[in-house]
Amino acid sequence: MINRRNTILTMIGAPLFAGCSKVFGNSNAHSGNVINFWGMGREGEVVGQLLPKFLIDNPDIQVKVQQLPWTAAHEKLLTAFAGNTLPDISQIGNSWLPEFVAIGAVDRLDGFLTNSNIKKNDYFEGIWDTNVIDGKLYGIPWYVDTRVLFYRKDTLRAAGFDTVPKDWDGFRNALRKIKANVGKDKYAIILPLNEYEPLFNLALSVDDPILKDNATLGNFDSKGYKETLTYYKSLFDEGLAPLTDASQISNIYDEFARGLFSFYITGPWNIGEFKRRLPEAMQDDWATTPMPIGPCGINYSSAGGSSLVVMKNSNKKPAVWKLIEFLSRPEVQKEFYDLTGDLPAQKSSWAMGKLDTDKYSNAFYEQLQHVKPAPPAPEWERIAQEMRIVTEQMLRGQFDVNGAVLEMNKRADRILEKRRWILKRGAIHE
Amino acid sequence: MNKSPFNTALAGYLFVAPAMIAIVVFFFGPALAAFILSFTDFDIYALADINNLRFVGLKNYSELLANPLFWTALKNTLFFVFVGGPLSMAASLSAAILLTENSVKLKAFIRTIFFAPVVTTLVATAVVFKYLLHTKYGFINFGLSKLGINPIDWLGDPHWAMPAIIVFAVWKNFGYNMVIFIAAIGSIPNDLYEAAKIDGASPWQRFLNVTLPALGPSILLVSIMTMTGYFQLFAEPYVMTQGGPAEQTVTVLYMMYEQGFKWWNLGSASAVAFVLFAMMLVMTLIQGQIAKLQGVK
Amino acid sequence: MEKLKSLFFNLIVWLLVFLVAFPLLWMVTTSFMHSGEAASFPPPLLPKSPTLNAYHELFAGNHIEVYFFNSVILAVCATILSLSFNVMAGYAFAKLRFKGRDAMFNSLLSALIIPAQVGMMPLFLLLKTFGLVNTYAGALVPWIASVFGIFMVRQFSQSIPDEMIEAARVDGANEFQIFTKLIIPNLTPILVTLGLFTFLGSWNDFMWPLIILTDNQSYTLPVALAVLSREHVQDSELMMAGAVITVLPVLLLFLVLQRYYMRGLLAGSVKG
Amino acid sequence: MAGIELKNIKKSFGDKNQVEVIKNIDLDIKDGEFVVFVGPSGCGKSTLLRLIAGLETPTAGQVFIGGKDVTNHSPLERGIAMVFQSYALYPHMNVYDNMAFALKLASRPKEEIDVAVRAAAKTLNIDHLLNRKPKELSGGQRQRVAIGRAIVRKPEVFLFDEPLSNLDAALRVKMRYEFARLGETLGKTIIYVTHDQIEAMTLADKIVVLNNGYISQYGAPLELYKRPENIFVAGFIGSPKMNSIKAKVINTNAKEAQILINNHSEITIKINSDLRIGDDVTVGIRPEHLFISENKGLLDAKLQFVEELGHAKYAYFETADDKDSEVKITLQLAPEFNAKIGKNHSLSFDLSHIHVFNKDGKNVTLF
Repeated sequence: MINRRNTILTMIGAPLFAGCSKVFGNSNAHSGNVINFWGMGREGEVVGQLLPKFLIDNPDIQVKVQQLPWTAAHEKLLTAFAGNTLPDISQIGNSWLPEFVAIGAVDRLDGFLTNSNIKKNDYFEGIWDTNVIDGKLYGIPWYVDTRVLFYRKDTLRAAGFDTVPKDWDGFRNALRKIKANVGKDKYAIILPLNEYEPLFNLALSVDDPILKDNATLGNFDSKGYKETLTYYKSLFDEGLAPLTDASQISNIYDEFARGLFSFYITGPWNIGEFKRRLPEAMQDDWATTPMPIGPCGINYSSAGGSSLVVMKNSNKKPAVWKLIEFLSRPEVQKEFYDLTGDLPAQKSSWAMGKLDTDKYSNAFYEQLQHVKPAPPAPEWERIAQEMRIVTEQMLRGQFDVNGAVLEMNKRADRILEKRRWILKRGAIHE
Repeated sequence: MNKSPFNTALAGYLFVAPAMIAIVVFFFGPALAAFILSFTDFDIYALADINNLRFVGLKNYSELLANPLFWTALKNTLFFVFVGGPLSMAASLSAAILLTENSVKLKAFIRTIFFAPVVTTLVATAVVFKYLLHTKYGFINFGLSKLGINPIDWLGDPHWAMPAIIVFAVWKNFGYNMVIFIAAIGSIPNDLYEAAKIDGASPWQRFLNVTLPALGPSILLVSIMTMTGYFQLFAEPYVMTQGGPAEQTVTVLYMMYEQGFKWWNLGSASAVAFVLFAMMLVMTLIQGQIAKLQGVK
Repeated sequence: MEKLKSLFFNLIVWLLVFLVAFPLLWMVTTSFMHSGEAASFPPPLLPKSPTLNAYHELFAGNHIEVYFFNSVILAVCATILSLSFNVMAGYAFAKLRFKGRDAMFNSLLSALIIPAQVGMMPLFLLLKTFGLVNTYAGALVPWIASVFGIFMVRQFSQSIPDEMIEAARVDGANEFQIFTKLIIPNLTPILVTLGLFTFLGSWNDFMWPLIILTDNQSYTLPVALAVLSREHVQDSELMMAGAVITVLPVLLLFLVLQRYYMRGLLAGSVKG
Repeated sequence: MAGIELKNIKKSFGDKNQVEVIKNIDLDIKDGEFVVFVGPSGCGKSTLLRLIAGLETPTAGQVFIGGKDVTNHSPLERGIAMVFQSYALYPHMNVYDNMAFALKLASRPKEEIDVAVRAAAKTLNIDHLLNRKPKELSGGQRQRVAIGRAIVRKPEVFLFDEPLSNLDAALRVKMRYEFARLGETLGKTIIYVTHDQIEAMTLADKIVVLNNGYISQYGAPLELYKRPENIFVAGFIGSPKMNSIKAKVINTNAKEAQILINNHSEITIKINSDLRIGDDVTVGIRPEHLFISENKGLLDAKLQFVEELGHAKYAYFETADDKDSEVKITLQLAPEFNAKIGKNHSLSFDLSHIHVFNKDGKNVTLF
C-alpha cells in the first residue's frame, strides 16, 4: 500500500519537477536567429502585422514580438537592463534615449547609416535630433509624436471664437469665456494631474531650458519656467481646469463628449480614438490645432515619439538593422500609420498618405516643425515625475510658485548629483 | 558505526541542510548585503559599470531624512498602521464576539463568508475596490448617497485616499484575526461567565471583566502581527492609486519599490528598507515590553 | 427581551455578511455585463443580459491563459519545494538530535522579525548573476524554504511520539525510511496545511513576481491584473472578469480545505 | 546464545554531558533469563534498556550481546526486539502491516512474512484484528500487537519498557500472568523494565534494582526480599514496606552487636562487618515479622489505623525512636485479632528476620 502511494507520488511529482527544472532557461535567450522585439502598447500589438513581407524576404530570420504596456514600459526596460534580459531591438520613447545611452544599453547606429535606405533629411529635424547624443546616433525615429490641442469647436464657437487664439493670453481668455458658458460643474480644459506632459509642453515655449549646465542642474527657478508655472497654475486657480487626474475620469472620451471639458493637450493616437469613440453626432464638432505661442514667440511642443534602438548585448545586429530598415520604408511607415494612427517619422510617408493636408493630422504636421527634445539627462524621467508631484502639491496649496520651483530645483539637483560626479570623472558611457 | 545515533545526527544535518542553505543564501545573505548596499550609491550607473559605485557612508540615510517624500511616506505608513491597524482589530474583535453569540445561527457559514476576503488575491480585490470606490459609478458612493452623503472622491482626494485604502484593508483582513479571537474566546472556560452571571454582572460587565482580560494575550499578539504587517503596505497603493493623489498613499515600502525597482537606486532603496525594518523592530520591541509589564507570557 | 436581542444580533450579522460578500458578488455579476454597462448611474447590480464577452476578451485579446498557466506552475512548484524543504527541516528540528540544533533553530526564529523586502535588492542582483531574472526559478526562490513552514512542521512533528520512531529504528528502518514511511504519512494533515498555505501564498504574491518577472509572457495573474488595470482603467467588466479568474481558484481551494487552513492559521498565531 | 554483558557502562546527557544518568554499571545476564530492571522513576532503568537496545550509545563502556561487542551497532544489528511503554504502534498502518514492517524492511519474501505474522497473531489471539488500525483497538489489544510485532522478528533478546503501565489494574494482573507464560514459551533472553516491584517479583528470574544510576542489587526475587543488601532494596522490595527504626550500637565484637532500640530495649544480632559502639544504625523488620506481645515487648506503640484487606490485616502504629522523632510501624495482624484504635500495645520482633543497616545503608546482618 505504501509502495503504491509512493509510485503515485512519483508519477505526479516527476513531471512537475521536470516542469520546475525547465524554468532555468531565460525566455529572452539570444538563441538561434530569433530577433526579440519589444514594442509598446498599440505598436507592440500591430507590429506583427507588418512583418510577413520582411519574413518572406529574410527566411533565415524570425521575429518574436513582445508587447509592453506603456505605463510600465520604462520600468520594464530598466528592469530588463538590470536583469540582463533586454531584447535585441526595442521601441523606445525618444525622451528615454539619453538614459539608455548613458547606462550603455543601446548601441550606436552611425556605422549602419552609410549606404542605407534611411535618409536623415527625410526626417523631421527636431525629432531626428532626439536620437543624437554627443553627436552620435543611437536610434532611428519610428513614429513621431508631439502634443497639440484637441478641442470642441462648438463650445469654442459658443464662446465667440472661430479659431483658437494663437498665444497664451488669448488662449486663456478663450478658456475663460468657455468656462463662463459651461457653468460650475464643467471646465474649459483638462490638465490631468498624473501627467507631466501638458506642463512640460508649455514650458518648452519659453527661452529658458528646464535643466542647465549640460543638464546637470535644475533650472526651474528661471524666469521662463516660473512664467510657465504661473500660467499653468492660473488655469486651475481660475477654475478653468479641474483638479483631478486621468484615472479618476473613467472615460475621457465620454466626458469630452458630455462637455466636461473642451480642450485637451494630447497626442496623435487620439485622432483615431476620437474618431472611434466619440458619438457620430459629435464628429464635426472637434478639431486639432497647434500649441499656443509662448513668451519666446514660438509655439514649441515636445519632440516625442518612439525610436527603434539596437541593444548593445544583441548578437544579431545586422539582422536587427535589416528589420529597422524594413520598418523605416516609407510604404511600411504608411501601413503602420494606417494600423495605429501613429504619425510617420518621414515626411515622404506623410505625403504618401496625404497626412500633411488631413484636417486632423495637419495640426501635427505644423507642430512638428517646432519641436524640442526633452533635456538630455538620463534622469529626466525621474525629474519629470518630481516636477509633476511638486506641481500637484502646489495646485493643492502646499507651495506657491516660488516655493514650488525651489522645491523642484532641489529635487532635480539631488537626482542629478550622480550625473555631475560621473561627468566630472569623464566616465560616462559611450 | 552506521545507522546508529551517530547517523541520527548526520540525518539531522542532511535534513536541515537544504532549507538552511536556502534561507542563508536567499534570505540572511541578501539581508546582510542590503545593509552594506545601503551605504553605497548603487544605482543604474553602477549596474552598467561597477566603477560608478561609491561608498557614501550615511548619505543615503541623511538624504532620506531630508527628503520630504520620505516623511510623507512615513506619515502615510504610520497613519495606516495606527489607524488602520486598530480599526482592523476592532472589526475582528466585534465580528468574533458576534460570532460567539449564542443567538446567532449558521455560524460556520458566516465565518466562512467573513474569512473569504482573507484568501482572495489582494491585487484582484484591490482592483474590485477601485471600481467600488469610483466617485461617480461606484457602489460605495451610491450607498452613501442613499444615506444623504455627498459623493466622496475616494481615490482622487488626498484626504480620502488613505482612508479608502484602510476601508479596503479592513474588509480584506479582519477575518484573519477574527478566527484567532474566536478560538481565544472559545477557550475561555464557561464557568467564568456563569460565575460572573451569578455575581450579577451584566453582559457588558461580563465582556469587560471576563472576555477582555482573557483575550489580553491574543490581542497583544494579534496587534504585533497586524501592525508589523501593516507597515508593509504596498500592493494596495500600487494598484489603487499609484501612490497618488498628491503622494498621499506613498508608503515606505512603496517608496522602496520605486527607488529600487523603478529607478534602480538600489543603495537608497536599501536604506529605506532598513529604516522600515528598524521601525518594525521598535514596534515589536515596544509591544513585547508592554507584554512584559502586563505579565503576559 | 431575549428574543429581541437575538433578532438584533442576527440582523447585524446578516448586514455584515452582506457588506463583506458584496464586493465579491458584485465582481462576479459585473464580469457578465456588456462593455461599459457598469459605468452608469445608479450602478447596476445585475447584468441586463449576461454575456461572456469580458471573458472572451480576456482570453482572446489578453491571453490570460498564459498568466493563469504561469500562476499555476509557480504555485504548484512552490508548494512542492516548500513541502520537500520545510518538512524535512521541521521534522529534523523536532525529532533528530544533533549538535547546534537549538542554536540553528533560534537563529531561524530571529529571521521572523526581518521583513522579506529588506533583502530584495541584493537578491535581485544575486539572481541576476545566476541569470535567473525573469525565470520561474527566480520567482520561486523565496518559496524554497520558509521559517514559518519549518516552524509549523516542527510543532506538529513534536507530537509524534519518540517511541514510534525508536520502534522503527529497532525494526531496522534507517533515518530516511523512517522519514518517508512513518513521518510523512503521519504528518499528512499538516502537509496539506502547509501545501495550502504555500499555494495560496504563491498564487496571491505580488511584489516579488512584479520585480523578478520582467517579461509579460511570464507574468502571474496578480501582476498581469495590476498591469492590465492600469491600461484598461475604463473597462470595469473586463477587469472584473480578470479578478474573478484570479480569485476563484484560491477561493474554491480554500472552501474545500478550510479545516486545514484554519489549523495552520491558529498554529502560526500561537507563537507568532 | 544471547547473553548480555554490560561493562563499565556510563551515560550522560546534555550538551556538556552534565547530566549523569548511568554511573558505571557492570551486569551479566545469562542466555534465556527473564531479567527485570526495577527502580524508582529517574533511576536510569529505561536508559539502561535503551543502551542495550542501541537507541542510545554509552558515554563510556561496552555492551556485549551473545558475546559480541555491539556498543556501536544499530538496533537492527543487535538482534533485539523491543516493546515500548506506549506500544508505539504505527498509527497509519493496520495491525498486519505493523507486525510485518520490520520484515518488509528486511526485504523478506512475502510468503515468509505472511506466515510469520499470522503465526504470531495466532499465538497472541489477535488474528481477527489484523485489518484494524491501532486506534480501533483496546489497550490490551494494542499491547498484544506490540508484542506480536516483536515476536515476528524472532529476535534473540526481547526488551520490554514498562509494557503494563498503560493498562488498568485488572488487565495488568492478567497480562502479568501472560508475560510470565510468554517468557517460558519464548525461551529467549528477556529484559523487562518496570517501576512496580510486584511485577518484578512475579515475573523475574532475576531482578536488577537500580537506584540513582547504580545497581543496588542483582539477584533472584526471593533473595532480594530476604536478604536485601542495602536499605534501599529493603525498602523498595516488599509491600507494605519494611519498617525501619533508628537505633544505636551499644556493644559490639567481631561477630555480634548489641543494639539499643527505643532507649530501652536491647537486642543482639550477628553481624558480618564492623560496627562501632555509638554508631547510628537502622533496624529493619518486615510487617509480617512483627507481632503484638502480651508481655512487655521491644517497643511500645499506639495503634493508629487498621487496614482490612480480607486476606490480610495491617495495623499502623506510631511510636518514637531514641531521638524522640515519630516512627510509623506497620504490622501484619492475625486475622482474628480484634484491634482497638488508640490503644497502646507492646510490639515484639521475630529476631531471626531482623536486618540491621549501618549508617551507609549497608546490610550488616549475618544470615
